[in-house]
Amino acid sequence: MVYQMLMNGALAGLIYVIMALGFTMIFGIMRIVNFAHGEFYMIGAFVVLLLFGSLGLPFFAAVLAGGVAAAVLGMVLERLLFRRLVHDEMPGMIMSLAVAIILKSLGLITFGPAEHTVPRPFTGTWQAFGAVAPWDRTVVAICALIILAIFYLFLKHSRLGLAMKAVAQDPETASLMGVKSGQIYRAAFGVACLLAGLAGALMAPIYNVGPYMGEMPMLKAFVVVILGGLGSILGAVVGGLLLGLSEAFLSTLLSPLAALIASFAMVLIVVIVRPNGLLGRTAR
Amino acid sequence: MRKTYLAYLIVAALATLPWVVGGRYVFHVATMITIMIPLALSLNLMLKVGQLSLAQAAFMGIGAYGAVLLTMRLDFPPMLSVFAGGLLAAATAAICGPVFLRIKGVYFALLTFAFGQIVNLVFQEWTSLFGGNSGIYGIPKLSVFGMRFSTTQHYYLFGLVFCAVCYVALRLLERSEIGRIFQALKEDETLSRSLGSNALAWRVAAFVGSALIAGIAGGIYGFYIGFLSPDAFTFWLSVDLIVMNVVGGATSVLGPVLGAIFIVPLPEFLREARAFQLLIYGVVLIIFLVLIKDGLVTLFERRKPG
Amino acid sequence: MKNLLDVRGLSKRFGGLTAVSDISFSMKRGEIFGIIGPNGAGKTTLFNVIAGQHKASAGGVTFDERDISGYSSDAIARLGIGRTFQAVTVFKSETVAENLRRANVLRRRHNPLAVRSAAASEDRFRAVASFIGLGDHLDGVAGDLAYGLQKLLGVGMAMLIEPKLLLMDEPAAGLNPSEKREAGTLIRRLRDELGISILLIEHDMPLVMDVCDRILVMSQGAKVALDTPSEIKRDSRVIDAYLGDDYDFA
Amino acid sequence: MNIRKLAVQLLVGISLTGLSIAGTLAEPIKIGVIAPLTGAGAQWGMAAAEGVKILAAETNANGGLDIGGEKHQVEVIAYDDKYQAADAVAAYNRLLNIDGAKYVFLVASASTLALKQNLEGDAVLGLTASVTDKAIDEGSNFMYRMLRPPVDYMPPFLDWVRDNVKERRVAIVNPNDETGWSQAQLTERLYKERGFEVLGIELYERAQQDFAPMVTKIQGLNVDIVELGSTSPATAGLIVRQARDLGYPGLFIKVGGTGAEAIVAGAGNEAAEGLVNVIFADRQNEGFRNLATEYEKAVGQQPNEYIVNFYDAANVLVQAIQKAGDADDAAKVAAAINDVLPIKSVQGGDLTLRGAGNREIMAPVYVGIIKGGQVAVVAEVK
Repeated sequence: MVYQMLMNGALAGLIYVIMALGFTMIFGIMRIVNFAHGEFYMIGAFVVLLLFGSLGLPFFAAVLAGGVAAAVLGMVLERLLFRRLVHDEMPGMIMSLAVAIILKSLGLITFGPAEHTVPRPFTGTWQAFGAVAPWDRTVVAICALIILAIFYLFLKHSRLGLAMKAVAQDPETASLMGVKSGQIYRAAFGVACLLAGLAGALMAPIYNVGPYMGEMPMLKAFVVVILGGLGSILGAVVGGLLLGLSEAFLSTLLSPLAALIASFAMVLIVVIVRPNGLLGRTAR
Repeated sequence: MRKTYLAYLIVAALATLPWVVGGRYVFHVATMITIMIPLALSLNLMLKVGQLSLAQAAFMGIGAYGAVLLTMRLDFPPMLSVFAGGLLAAATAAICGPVFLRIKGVYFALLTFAFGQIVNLVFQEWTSLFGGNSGIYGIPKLSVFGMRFSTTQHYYLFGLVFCAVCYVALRLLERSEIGRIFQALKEDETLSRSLGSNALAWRVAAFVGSALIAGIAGGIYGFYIGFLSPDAFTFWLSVDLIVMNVVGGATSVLGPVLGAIFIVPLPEFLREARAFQLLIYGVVLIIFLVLIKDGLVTLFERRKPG
Repeated sequence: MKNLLDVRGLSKRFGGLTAVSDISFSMKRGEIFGIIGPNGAGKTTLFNVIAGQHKASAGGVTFDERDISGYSSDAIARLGIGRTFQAVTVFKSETVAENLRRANVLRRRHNPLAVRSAAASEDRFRAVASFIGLGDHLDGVAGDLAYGLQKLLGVGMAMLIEPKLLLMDEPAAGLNPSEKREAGTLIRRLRDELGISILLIEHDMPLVMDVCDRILVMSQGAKVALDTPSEIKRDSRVIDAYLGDDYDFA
Repeated sequence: MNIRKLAVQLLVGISLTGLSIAGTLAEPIKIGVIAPLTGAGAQWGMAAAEGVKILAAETNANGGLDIGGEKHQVEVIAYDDKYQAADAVAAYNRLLNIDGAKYVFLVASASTLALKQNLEGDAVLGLTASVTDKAIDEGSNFMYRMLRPPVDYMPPFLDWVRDNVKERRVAIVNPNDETGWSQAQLTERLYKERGFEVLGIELYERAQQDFAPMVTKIQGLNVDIVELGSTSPATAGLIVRQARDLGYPGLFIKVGGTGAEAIVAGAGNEAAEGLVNVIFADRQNEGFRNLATEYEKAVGQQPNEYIVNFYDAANVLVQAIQKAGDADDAAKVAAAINDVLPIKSVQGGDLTLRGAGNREIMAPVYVGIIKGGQVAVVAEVK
């Protein structure tokens, strides 16, 4: 049972990580708490519903398209709406709420209130140490790991990635060093929405697809990011896995309610004791 | 200055409108406005000390459940319960405040968000006390000096009085020395503290005051609607309060009042739009964020220099 | 009479970095006490620890016969330690009069339950304003004032909490020579006319040597020397500490 | 300046609606529907609203409602309550005050309970789909329930299960809310009374999507029946599928709710195979198919089963109004409900009046089994 719980937790946690990464990045670079992050997840899922579910395109092509669609929309919205509010925390937060409301209602108008199901591209299960893992979730987890690796390489080795890190750490110095912040913002928002879109696209066949599907992952990303520290990439990874595992263990051993309460209690405690997150620097 | 009076005039005219038009429906919408105005003002009070609180819905809920349960379980007179509910919310704020308000900026918003979620979970899960998701029904009507609030009109009048009290109180506060202190703390806390001001104590005071207002408004809501369930006090209510402050203008006390008057009836005008209602709400919000940054109130007030 | 301020073995570490290491000194009442040292010597950190903005990693501070270690910055201010900041800190968008009024009300109603004593009269603002030479600028917006005048306003605001000790962080930085002379005069008048003891961080050597009774020299967080200005000028350790820095010991 | 324009608009808007009150003289009979038309519960709300609307349209097509020799059109006004009590009260006041409706259909429990007292005070007839036992009590004169509540259909349903299924070891799964809670207790008692072994009760959180931990726990109990209770169909689909993925081989039974098709859609044909579900409508039935066609024309999706109950209830209401001969007196109409029943449901079978205070309109309920992705009706619940 322990192995099963570990397996369940890891599979769930990896998706939290992908969601949280984009969320934390937008905050780190633009100081915007993006409440619309879950809606980009929804967009990715809807694209898969259309391309894979209805038109029968290959699954991975649909997933990529979902990510790209979310990214493009993200970049457009960044330029039109968010750019003017960079580093202005409160209006930025409110703008993201407005965008969330609009995207959600567009989803509702286009796809109706009912939840849709996407056919499953992978079926069957595999076993290890007595733990069972369904193949579809495993594929999602593998994709999440690949995305994580690419994202890591992107941050570590690409010019753009390095520039993003510089802006996140110290926007003024970065701009003195010739980093064009506008480009960085667009890229950051684009990458963040790409990640959210990919997550939604990957999860589309696993959960149901509907206009309200973004709320839960958004809430999870929120919790993860606070645990790991707003703006911290490593924190998002650690926080996501921590949340996934703690949920898996607590809801199996106690109850889902206990898991839910524990996650918010962790948030309260972390914000009070270590406002910069478990991995954040303490000095402020 | 004169323009501000114009705003007062309009607000006063709108306040009498329900009697002109008549009918329970109009009174209902008007009553909901008078319940939301104090809530929007309670958020505004926190903004005055530079803290965005997402806990206002939770305080409203504590006030509502507190008041209703005091009357239904312990036979408190309803009117007393409304204020006791407010005190309950204020007490909660006084207990959490000294810990919460050490945290500033966006982290405070996140902290109060988590607090609101937990409070709502308690309402949902502690079914023996709060009735869970099915809620509490059969709540008696409010009454004062033996007179029962039997019609919507009574609640509207009561709400109107409470709005006026809150508005005047906050306006006096803003102009008093305390307003000066809040302004100083918001602008430069380090400097203010170096001059001897106990910033934490003042912020806690603002938090307690805002919880008191939100709690009383919650009590009025509970007795007026006659039914309570946790759905009414979610994060999205706090969001609505933010929207009211943004649309009305958070820099002034009049702003949230105008914001509530604009936002609360909006769904009623958009009833036919149904699915598009949410869309229009979002678009209105963006229009204000982009085009009318300091809110409706700027149409009536000259901006301060600097 | 006992010392006004006793700093005992004070240290402050940030992570692995030691900003202040084992500093001890005492100040007598009515003393003007200077702290000098090259940039990064830990002077401002020392101020922040004394004023309660940072918690000390080790050591303690006694002020006016009371152990104030671990007190919050506002509590320390209320006990009578005022301070001015290195970068000017005033409420820039408000008038000079409003700044002074705020300073007064912040101290007087330091918390929501503080007993309301009678409001200080306008006379007091005017007295303070004219003491610091801003009597003619009461209606001017603070942020529009010349740099030097803004610094004076900062001193005026700190005066309104009626401090026994004033911590001044580089009051002369950024001032022109004549303003510097006036700053020196002001520091002396604060002590002589109002009996306020002064703890002063300053890079301007002529000013420090001129006004201070004693001087603490810091380098890399540690104490290098503590003596009268005339002795300090002769101390080879001090000259070593400043080696490489082009300070004029005239 | 905008504010002035706005104020003018507000004034004009409100006074216009005021005028419209004056204009409602002896015109069509208005029936209100207060339901979640947006948000997660919209599929129920839309089915409710359309069910009533379809009946109204049919009545009007036949020349309208005959009251004392005079023909009246039936007009249906549906308002969104977003599952919120305050919105339900607003919608109710508007229906009463502006639209002049005397009859209200209700979907959500919150709205039903919030409006309960108002209905009695205003003498407005309410027909609710809420199964909470609090909806109707001794003081209720104007509230009717339009479908069979679980306490009524569950015992015979489980009798059928006992007689037709060999598995006996049960785990009960329900959402962690008041409804799920009380349903879990009721189900546990009823199963035990019929000789089943109830090995565990699992409550999950609303909006939960990942059931792997819960399934892991259930697997440990070694059960052969998972009872899905009042779980919503979309969520039930997720549970069924995740349970099958993790290797649960046993049977699924669902004693509550509607929407077996959504379970199949969520779980997949293979995983859902054999699931035993209580159903409120027989989709193969011609009456239902006609409703579904109409609904699809209007909304573009397949309707929830509820559409039958609302259509039937609207039919009962319209018949009762006609019988009472007075559209303005809801008390008379309520009394007339007694007289018009039993009548035929659109899918055949009788609608009868029974239950709490004799104010529950009992509609046919069926046992459905999922076979090859289709819901096959195998028996009617007695």
